[in-house]
Amino acid sequence: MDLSRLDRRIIFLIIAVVVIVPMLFDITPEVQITKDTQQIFDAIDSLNAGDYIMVSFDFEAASFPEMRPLASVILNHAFEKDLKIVGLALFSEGTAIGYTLLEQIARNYNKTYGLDYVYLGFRPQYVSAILGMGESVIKVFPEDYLKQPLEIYTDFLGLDNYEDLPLLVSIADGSLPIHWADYANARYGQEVAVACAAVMVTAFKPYFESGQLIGPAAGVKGAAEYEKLLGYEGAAHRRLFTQSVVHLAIILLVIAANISAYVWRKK
Amino acid sequence: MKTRLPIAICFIFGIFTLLQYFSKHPTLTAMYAEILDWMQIIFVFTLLVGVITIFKIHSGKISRKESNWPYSILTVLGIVVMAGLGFGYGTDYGSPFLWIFQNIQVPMQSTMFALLAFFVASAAYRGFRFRNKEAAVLLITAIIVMLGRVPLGHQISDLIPQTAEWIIDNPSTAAKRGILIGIGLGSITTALRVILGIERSYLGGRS
Amino acid sequence: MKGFGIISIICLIVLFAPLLAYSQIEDAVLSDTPLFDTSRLPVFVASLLAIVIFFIATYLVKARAETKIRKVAGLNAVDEAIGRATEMGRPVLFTPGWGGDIQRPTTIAALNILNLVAEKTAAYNCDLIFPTHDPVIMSAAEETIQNAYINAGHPDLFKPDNIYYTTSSQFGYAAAVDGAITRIKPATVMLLGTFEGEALILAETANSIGAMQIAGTDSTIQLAFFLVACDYTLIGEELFAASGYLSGDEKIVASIKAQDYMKIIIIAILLAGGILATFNLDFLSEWIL
Amino acid sequence: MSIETLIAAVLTLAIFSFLYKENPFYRAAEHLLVGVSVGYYLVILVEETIWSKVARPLAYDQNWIVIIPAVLGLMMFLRLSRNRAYLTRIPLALLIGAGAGVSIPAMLWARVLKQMSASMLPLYTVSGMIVLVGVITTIIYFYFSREQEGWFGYLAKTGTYFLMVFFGATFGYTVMSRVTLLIGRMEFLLTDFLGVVG
Repeated sequence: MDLSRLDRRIIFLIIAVVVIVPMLFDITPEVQITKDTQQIFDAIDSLNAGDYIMVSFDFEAASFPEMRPLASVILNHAFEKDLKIVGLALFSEGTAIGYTLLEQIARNYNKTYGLDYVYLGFRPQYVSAILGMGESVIKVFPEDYLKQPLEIYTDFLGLDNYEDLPLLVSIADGSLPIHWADYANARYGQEVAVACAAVMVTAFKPYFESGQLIGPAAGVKGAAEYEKLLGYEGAAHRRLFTQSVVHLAIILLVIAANISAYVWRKK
Repeated sequence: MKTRLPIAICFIFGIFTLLQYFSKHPTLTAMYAEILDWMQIIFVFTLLVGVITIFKIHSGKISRKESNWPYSILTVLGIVVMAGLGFGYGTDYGSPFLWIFQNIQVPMQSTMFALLAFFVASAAYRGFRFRNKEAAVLLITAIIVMLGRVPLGHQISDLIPQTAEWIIDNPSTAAKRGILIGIGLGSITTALRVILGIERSYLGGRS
Repeated sequence: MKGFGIISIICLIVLFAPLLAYSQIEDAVLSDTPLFDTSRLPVFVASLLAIVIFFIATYLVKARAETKIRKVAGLNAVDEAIGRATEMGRPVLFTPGWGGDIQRPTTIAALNILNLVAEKTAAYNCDLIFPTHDPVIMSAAEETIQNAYINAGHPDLFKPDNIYYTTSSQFGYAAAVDGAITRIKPATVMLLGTFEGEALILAETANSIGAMQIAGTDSTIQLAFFLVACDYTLIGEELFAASGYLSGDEKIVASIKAQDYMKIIIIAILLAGGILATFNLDFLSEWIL
Repeated sequence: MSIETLIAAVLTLAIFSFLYKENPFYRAAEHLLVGVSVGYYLVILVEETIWSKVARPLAYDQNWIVIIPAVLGLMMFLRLSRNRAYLTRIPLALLIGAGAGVSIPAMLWARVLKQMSASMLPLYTVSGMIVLVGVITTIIYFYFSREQEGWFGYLAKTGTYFLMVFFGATFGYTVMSRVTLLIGRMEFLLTDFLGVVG
């Protein structure tokens, strides 16, 4: 049988099996920490309790599976360090997701809304939002996500603009970190760290090299490295095992197809 | 008149936005911002036209009982319910609009996106063949990078992730820059042809 | 030049309206800001150069009637693709991807190709289906296709219902186009424009029904997927050159020539920059940026 | 199991069923997704734009200028009429013209000048040399006025190899993100829906 002409549905079945089966086993591979992930970890780790940290949920709903472990490690780290988290979203689709996630993780640490964290919600036209917060956060977001005037959160009144903000983290599936670099960093000198989808790393590379962006923690591997730095093995670790198996399966499939096509041609 | 006026407007707005880039003058910047707002406003009105065409096509299917017409009811219902809830009860946290978005739209969207993993496998299976030297280069690079991005690569040899990194930083980046420069040049001349009215099939003229 | 006066008056009103809106900006700010932003001088010089080269190329092509350009495999396939669809009695499906809007030159380039494809489908009486995620692209495409059918002498064959807006959601669009491909079973699927994650979903679905796929995009990531999955792929700049190829129009060929002249200059500057950098002289690369 | 999980799981399976073949479940999910997402964007965009950029400026600021774009926008509705459809060319011309004007300097800067400047590296390093050769030969690959023969063809061929390395690397790199998305969906089905894992 010429394997190279296999029905695509058999390939699909193989992929489904190699995704599902490894998940049933609790195997966590050894992860080596890269300097990129170490960099963003150190940036957050060097902040002091009570410092503000802004977390921007810059992704769309469809890529949530990839962004969730990244968002979790960042928020876990920030709550653990007792930082004051200011959440916001620059994609309308990420808004509700960001809020839900923040609420969930805050509960684990017994943090209170308005005291330890706030969620500003969504603003369209990200360039003007990014630039606007350089002048005044409260002007861009007079109300938070829950439609309360921002002034009532007295613990957050110290945050006027980027000058009071030691670090901003953009959790992104697309090119928004570039806009943070071009507008918040270049114009206001804001430190911007990035946790992003694996596909975006090459696009951001020059910004990391020039120091305009910090990080990145990228994709499921970045999240797993971060988990290790935080001292636990969570969802990203488990996924990484499955991930390895799937990559290997695809490679083996390609090799099998090539050998089969070669043998078949000889006949 | 039917074609000349659109071409004149295209030219004037094109030249203005082109020249505005080179000035930080507040009046020009304000005019530019105003034009951007106009573009958004026109877009939203056009979206309404798009929604009307969807309604027309699907209600036509329903009334003519064309094949698959019951499915069209779902589309029409989806639009009406979402718009009704959104305009009627708001889009805030806890609203029914957001509930539908999170529990119906998002799962379907992310599942569509997840189909890609299957398609990546089938495309690789079919397309990665050792046909000639170019295809071999494509195949081998893909395999090295795929291995280098997961812990498995480290376990086989540290050389794999290092090679993957080197490939992405050097030859791959070089080709990407070459492609981007080409795209840049193509975009510029296409835009010039549009501004000068050489290319105008969408404005009613023969190109 | 009848009507020219009216046209200019309308244009002036339209353009100066925003100016009127902002005429009250503080005078002090106005007089303090220079008209020209010197930090953008390199881009200005480059733009000027590009425009001059564009006109020189147009003049040269006209004077010498020189229109020779090399063949591009993907473009020669367009005729074959429409012929195949006609033979099989099945439609051609053309979609410009989720990533673009009408402001993007890539979309314009795709519409130029659409224009030429539509003239051919009109001549052969073959159906042309055009789903899109952007209502404005839908409008422009309808205008384009309708004109093409009129120019081909078959205005009666034009079917406006075949050009439709699906949804602005990326994967809603992907689901709708996938559904259309599997139900209509077009003989040829043309994926030309700016694509993102949906690229491979559409290409593989088209392959599964045995359609011939011609793809072309300026999204560098998706190019890799198209190259592996599709029969023909226009890589980046080839998409922009396509309408010149297909139409053979002198003015469009001239702009392809202009691109080539610019490439010679770019290569020369790159070589010079590399040599200068070797001797630790960075002024060229620094001036450019 | 909550009703939310049940609905999401059924819809997830309906979309996955497309992998076997197009079927009524997928068709239903597809039509529902199109409808719901059109409704979603309609509400969000109308609130963001028509309310904040047209209605409010007119009602509160007496900013009459916004009538012009509103009229241009309304002209788009003529698309629905048979014999006045050509009037939609006017707003289209504004969008296309302004877009083309914006893109010329933007493309020159981001796609051409920035890329050029980044490629000017010292040639005594391996990467400097490779990057320069790669960029130049790739550009030569895209040169249209000359057949790819002789020495010129040799250079273009070198460009093709660079292109293939880029495509291979991008493919391999992107696989990671895509597989993660599938794992995420499968986790949802196995953990939240079936409760097998976790």
